[in-house]
Amino acid sequence: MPASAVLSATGIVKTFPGARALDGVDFELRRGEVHALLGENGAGKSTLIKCLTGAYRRDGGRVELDGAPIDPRDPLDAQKLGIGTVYQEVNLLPNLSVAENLYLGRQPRRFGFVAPREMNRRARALLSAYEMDIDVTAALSSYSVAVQQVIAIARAVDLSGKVLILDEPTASLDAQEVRMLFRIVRDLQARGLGIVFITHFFEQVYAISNRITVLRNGRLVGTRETESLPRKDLVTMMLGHELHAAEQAGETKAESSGPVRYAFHGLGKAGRVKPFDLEIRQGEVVGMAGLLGSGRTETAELLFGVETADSGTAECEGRRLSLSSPRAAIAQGFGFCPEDRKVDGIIGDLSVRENIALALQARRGWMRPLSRKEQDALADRYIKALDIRTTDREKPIRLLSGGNQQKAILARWLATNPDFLILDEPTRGIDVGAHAEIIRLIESLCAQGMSLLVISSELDELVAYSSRVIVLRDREHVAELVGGDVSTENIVEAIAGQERRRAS
Amino acid sequence: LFGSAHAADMTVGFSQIGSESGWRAAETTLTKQQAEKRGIDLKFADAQQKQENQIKAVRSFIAQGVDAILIAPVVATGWDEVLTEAKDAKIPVILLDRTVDAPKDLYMTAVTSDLVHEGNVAGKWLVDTVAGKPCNVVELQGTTGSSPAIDRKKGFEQALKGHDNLKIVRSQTGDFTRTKGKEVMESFLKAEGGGKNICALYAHNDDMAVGAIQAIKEAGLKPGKDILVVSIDAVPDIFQAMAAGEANATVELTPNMAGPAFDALAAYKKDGTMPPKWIQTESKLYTQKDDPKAVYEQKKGLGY
Amino acid sequence: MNAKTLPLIATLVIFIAAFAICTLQYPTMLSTRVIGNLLTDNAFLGIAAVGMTFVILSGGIDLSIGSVIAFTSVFLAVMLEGTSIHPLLAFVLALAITTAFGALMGAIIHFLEMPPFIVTLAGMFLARGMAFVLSIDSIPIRHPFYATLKSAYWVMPGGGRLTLIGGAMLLVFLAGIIIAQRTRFGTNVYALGGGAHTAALMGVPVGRTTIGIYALSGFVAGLSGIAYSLYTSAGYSLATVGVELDAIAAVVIGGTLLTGGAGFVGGTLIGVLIQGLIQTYITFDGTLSSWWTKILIGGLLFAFILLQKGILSLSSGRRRLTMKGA
Amino acid sequence: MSGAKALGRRLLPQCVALAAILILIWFNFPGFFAIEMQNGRLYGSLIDVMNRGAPVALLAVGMTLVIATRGIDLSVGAVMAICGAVAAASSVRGDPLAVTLVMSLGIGLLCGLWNGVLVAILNIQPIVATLVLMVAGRGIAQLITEGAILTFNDPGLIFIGSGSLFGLPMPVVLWLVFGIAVALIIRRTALGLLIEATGVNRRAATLSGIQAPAFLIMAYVLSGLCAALAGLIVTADIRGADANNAGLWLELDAILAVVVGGNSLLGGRFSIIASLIGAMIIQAVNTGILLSGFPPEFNLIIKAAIIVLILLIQSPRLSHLAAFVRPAGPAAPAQGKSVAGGASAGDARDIKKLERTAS
Ligand SMILES: Nc1ncnc2c1ncn2[C@@H]1O[C@H](COP(=O)(O)OP(=O)(O)OP(=O)(O)O)[C@@H](O)[C@H]1O
Ligand SMILES: Nc1ncnc2c1ncn2[C@@H]1O[C@H](COP(=O)(O)OP(=O)(O)OP(=O)(O)O)[C@@H](O)[C@H]1O
Ligand SMILES: [Mg+2]
Ligand SMILES: [Mg+2]
Repeated sequence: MPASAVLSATGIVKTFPGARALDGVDFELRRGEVHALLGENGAGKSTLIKCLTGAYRRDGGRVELDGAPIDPRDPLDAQKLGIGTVYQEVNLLPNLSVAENLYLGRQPRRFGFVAPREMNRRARALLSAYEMDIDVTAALSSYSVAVQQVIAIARAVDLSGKVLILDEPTASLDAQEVRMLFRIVRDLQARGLGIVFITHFFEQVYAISNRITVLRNGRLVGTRETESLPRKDLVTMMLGHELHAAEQAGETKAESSGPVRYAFHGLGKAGRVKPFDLEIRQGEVVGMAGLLGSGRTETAELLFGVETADSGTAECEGRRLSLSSPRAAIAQGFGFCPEDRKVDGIIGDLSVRENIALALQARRGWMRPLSRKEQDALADRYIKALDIRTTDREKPIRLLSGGNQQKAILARWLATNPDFLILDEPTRGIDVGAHAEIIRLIESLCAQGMSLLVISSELDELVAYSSRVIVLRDREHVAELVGGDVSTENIVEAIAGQERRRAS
Repeated sequence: LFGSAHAADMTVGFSQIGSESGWRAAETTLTKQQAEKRGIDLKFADAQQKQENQIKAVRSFIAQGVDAILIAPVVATGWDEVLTEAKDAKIPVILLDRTVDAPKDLYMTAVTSDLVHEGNVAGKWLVDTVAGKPCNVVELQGTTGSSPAIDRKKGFEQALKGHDNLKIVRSQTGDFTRTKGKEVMESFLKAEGGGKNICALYAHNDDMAVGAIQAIKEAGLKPGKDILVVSIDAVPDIFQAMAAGEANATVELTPNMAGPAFDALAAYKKDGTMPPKWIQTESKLYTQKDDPKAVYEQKKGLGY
Repeated sequence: MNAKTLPLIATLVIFIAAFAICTLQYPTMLSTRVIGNLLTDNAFLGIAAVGMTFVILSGGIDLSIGSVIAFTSVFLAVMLEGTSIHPLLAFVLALAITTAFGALMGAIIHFLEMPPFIVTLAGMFLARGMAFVLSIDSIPIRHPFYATLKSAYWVMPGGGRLTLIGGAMLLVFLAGIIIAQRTRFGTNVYALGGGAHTAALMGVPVGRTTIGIYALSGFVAGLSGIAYSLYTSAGYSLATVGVELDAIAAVVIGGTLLTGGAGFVGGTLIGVLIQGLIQTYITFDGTLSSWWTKILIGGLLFAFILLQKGILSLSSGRRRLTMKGA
Repeated sequence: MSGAKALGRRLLPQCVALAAILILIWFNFPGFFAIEMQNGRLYGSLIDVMNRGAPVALLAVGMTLVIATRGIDLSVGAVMAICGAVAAASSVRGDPLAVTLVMSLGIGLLCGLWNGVLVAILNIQPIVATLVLMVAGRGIAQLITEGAILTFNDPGLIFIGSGSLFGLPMPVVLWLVFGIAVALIIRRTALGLLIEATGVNRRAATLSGIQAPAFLIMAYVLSGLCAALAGLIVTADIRGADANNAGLWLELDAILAVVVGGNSLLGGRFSIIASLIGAMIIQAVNTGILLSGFPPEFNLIIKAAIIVLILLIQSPRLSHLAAFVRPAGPAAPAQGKSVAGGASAGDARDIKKLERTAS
């Protein structure tokens, strides 16, 4: 029914040098619907919305808004047309204040000059709808990724007169924030906006969307009503085949019987993480759960020497370890896959091959270069093993889709063959197929004797592979669930604690 | 804090252009020596080749209430205002080395050589030396836009006027430096048939000439014979070249400008004698005949 | 208190402390005369540094300003001595040229995606080259209007003068502060400095802003050229060599990050004054040789940067502690 | 092999630009390519270009590495002056040549170390950090020479400036050997990769276990060493240390050479060979201007115009446009009724936008 279509695209083509990212894709968004856009990593979802909003110029095809053809030349054009967008990586300006980010380009003015007080007032009002009471004059960079994500959403929602596009908005949000986001989305939906929603979380797809469009390798697979599309069929649509054995939750859970390999006593840093004790056994997966800002990333950074602890000791099989820098930690066989891949992970201009070889090369030192052949072999092995979608291994990594970048960084650490690997949100932005892939990988890694510490906001996932789960609240390790106690309910309970208080 | 050993009865501010050449360094050294000899407390300010810094320095001298100010102006224009301020503060100003484009009542006197005249002397020497034979001259200019470059070019061209046997075939800037003098000379030699078409080189200062001499030698020619070399300044190194027969003539620009200036100042302080508005220093021509070796020995300790 | 204003405050504290130390050594330094000189003598640098601040805030750099100042002064001198047009008209013409010149560089930077460093380096060669072509001689400006403008000063108590150009510099700074803090253009400049790609995705008109920034810098350099020509009553094609580096140093000492996105126009004023102070101190001392002057300027520059870093890291340490308490 | 082919493709624009400039000069000055043997050394304008370009070429080697780390070194000109002065002073004092060389190069290393420490350890922004030495360095050099030109007669030292080896002037031999050696070392070890990683994303590089400060310092130290060599050459060339003018503004030429060589000022990917060609392009322009016989007032305008032209030719934007005119490869916009005519140009632009801002 074209009458109710607010945004429709037909035959969208987008070619990058060496790769056709979109090949004649049709897409229709109706008024008052939540339309999920799904597909594997690198299927072309982000590229499609960038073409719709003018961030990329499309090579072919037609876009109509309310029946009239449009051709936004840049995101500003799209904004003016009433299309608000949250792009995949948080795309806000770290140096500007929260309020300035929210009102960039449309600051309230008095006598022709920006009125900061009015702007800040409005910003506070806007954010209060998201239950966020923060200092809007502080620089955006002083907030965590999650807070930034909420701000980005708030901005896009405020901008969207007709269409709201959300590219993986929930990747760094926890359950509570997701619920809040959904409440807002339903609100907008009721007001007749069309909403495009990209995610890799199936629960969320089924919780909120009305229709689903699936892309695969830059081609349209089809559009279905959500109700009439069982999960299994959806997976098949996305992957092009059925997903085997992926759902089998961790019955293979490693028995935490191996000897204690690493022991941390009273490790902590004033203002960051309260001192904590932690023991890691050989071949076990320790999960770490907590709300946003509860200090999980900080704990990981302490362990890896990114931040130096001001109290406590670290031991490996009785030996004292010095964790003064990442390099020192790596020398002890540590590895760390950071949460913010754009800032802490990828070396954007370097090729996929170089990114994968980097940590191994750094450990070997500059005098003992990996030969080109070794690097090629390494890259090829992991591109295959982790199914990294790239035209070739020499492509600059920044041109890869988000999920594929994540896999490449994982590959970087696997290549060093670490004894102890810390993964901070390893499955963020990764599609179902790869997700299953990575979980299987984690399991096989610890079967080979590697120890893992996995931080994740996906409790189900944690439950699936962790033999123990540490729960953090307010920068403090508050609980440790072992063996049979590891369950979603128990974790939620521990996180909530007695007073069900959120991070201030 | 720094009480001078001499009972300094006078404080004089000296705004120097900078230290862009050996000649300039010698001028600074001599000025300091002269001041010390007379028991004058000299406040020295180096302007790093910038007029604005010179103006700033003069203003601070006025603010400090010095007894007199010496300026070696980097450029002729733009001094009216600050000189007026000095005049209002009743501080006599003496210009060294170059004059300025300002009303004459704004400064007491100027101790300078005549830049145009220097070029003229060099030109005359060349005219006399070639004595009517046809001669292609190449010219190494000073820094484009600087007043010595403009005036020395003008004076030299004046001297050549009417002598059609002399022709300036190439003229490029060598920025007053040895390196550029050498580089530009190399290109002159290439451009003029390996140097066969060049009969004389005129350089706006000795440093460029010294560089050019090396270039000529490396091209397999004999400077001083195959190509005549005349330049200006009379720094020690050119006398060494002259002693070796590699340079022919130089026109002296004395670095001792402060001596006459201090003398004039002393006379004025004593009984109010006003010196003449222009104390011209001599532009002496040195040639092979003047025993360059001896001149070198005598000049070498002066901080060039 | 805002974390963003910290560098600014650090710089101010350092300036006041430095001035106090100088005054202790040379009591005459604390006079309105010295303060008036500080403003007048650094007026052209200060004015140009305002434009440089915007450029650097946006993550760019403008190496052409010294040459543009020289060009403007030569242009004015040639116009005023060679034709009979009124200085005000000449000012307008000069500003139009320099603004267009800046805009052109901005357009090249944006549309041809060339690095600002190189584009403005070429601009630097070009502007000075054009000045040479206009005249290699220095030309005095004797127009009576100049005399009128120069006699317009306010004698402060104590005999110091607040001259027209000194006042003009303060006005330009005021305007710069307002543009940076209170206009959408200003925020867009900061946005570009935070990341051009992100800014584009957020709907900042990158092209328009980039061209605007360099046009502004050109305009301000033109203004600075006018101030310089008033200052010296002359046009000289070799003037103000290397002023761009002084301006960059002033901007950085003023607490602006060269990577863009953080800093204040007001800080630049203090940066300029600090540089002026160093110069004044050296002349008051008057015992330094040419080389020691250079070494001392470099050393003091280093000391200021180090001090600033020290103050910043100290106070950020304290901030972290207070966060823990909260 | 593919590596060599990739290198060839990378260097193509620079080679084309160099050839174009040389041919342009040749039109103006027919004797330009003439080379003859004279006093056992090659002699001709082309040799002059290589000889006079030596300082900038050497500086460009170090500058390339510094720029690859996303830094910049403004102090190289001043370091040249210092090292030249040290060499001259030591030679005048009568030290043996080896001592002179070691002292001069050692001081260059120290200067680089100073810059490196400021940038890597004290985290001072590179432009300002090196500005300090740029300002003070010339003063230090003059302190050594006391403002005068310090002349010397040590034939060994002079040989470095105007001697010749295998018929080539010594400076040419030096920059060729040194430049190629550094390029080889960088590419045969992992240095290149690690430096590039540090330049693109220092934080991520540190998290991967790279000692970013060490590599930063190394880059500046190498730059100091290059400046010392360049300083030796210019000093030896005129048989005297001219503290005030040696290397004056040469830092800008060196940066220009790096950029003309197609390296990004934003750090990351670099090619030393390309920078060397860039240096030759710049020197060819300079020599061409000198040979042209134009009055010196026009020097700067000509130089500016040619630089803009070269960069325009290299501009990725224009080359993408060119690719559009002559469509080739798999990316050719074939089927589909293209909406916007210049779609492919826009496409190039998107990518460039991303490239420019990826940080
Ligand atoms: N600028 C670019 N240049 C070249 N190729 C690109 C560019 N941007 C994206 N691609 C390629 O286009 C394909 C689609 O990428 P896109 O970002 O749209 O994937 P996605 O569906 O959003 O994946 P994810 O779920 O991982 O975010 C990928 O193969 C990617 O490598
Ligand atoms: N809701 C919030 N309001 C204000 N500040 C917050 C909030 N959430 C997090 N922060 C800040 O973000 C910073 C980073 O927290 P951190 O990344 O350690 O949390 P985390 O447990 O790793 O959570 P996640 O990885 O899910 O973001 C903390 O310093 C905290 O002050
Ligand atoms: Mg995506
Ligand atoms: Mg985290």
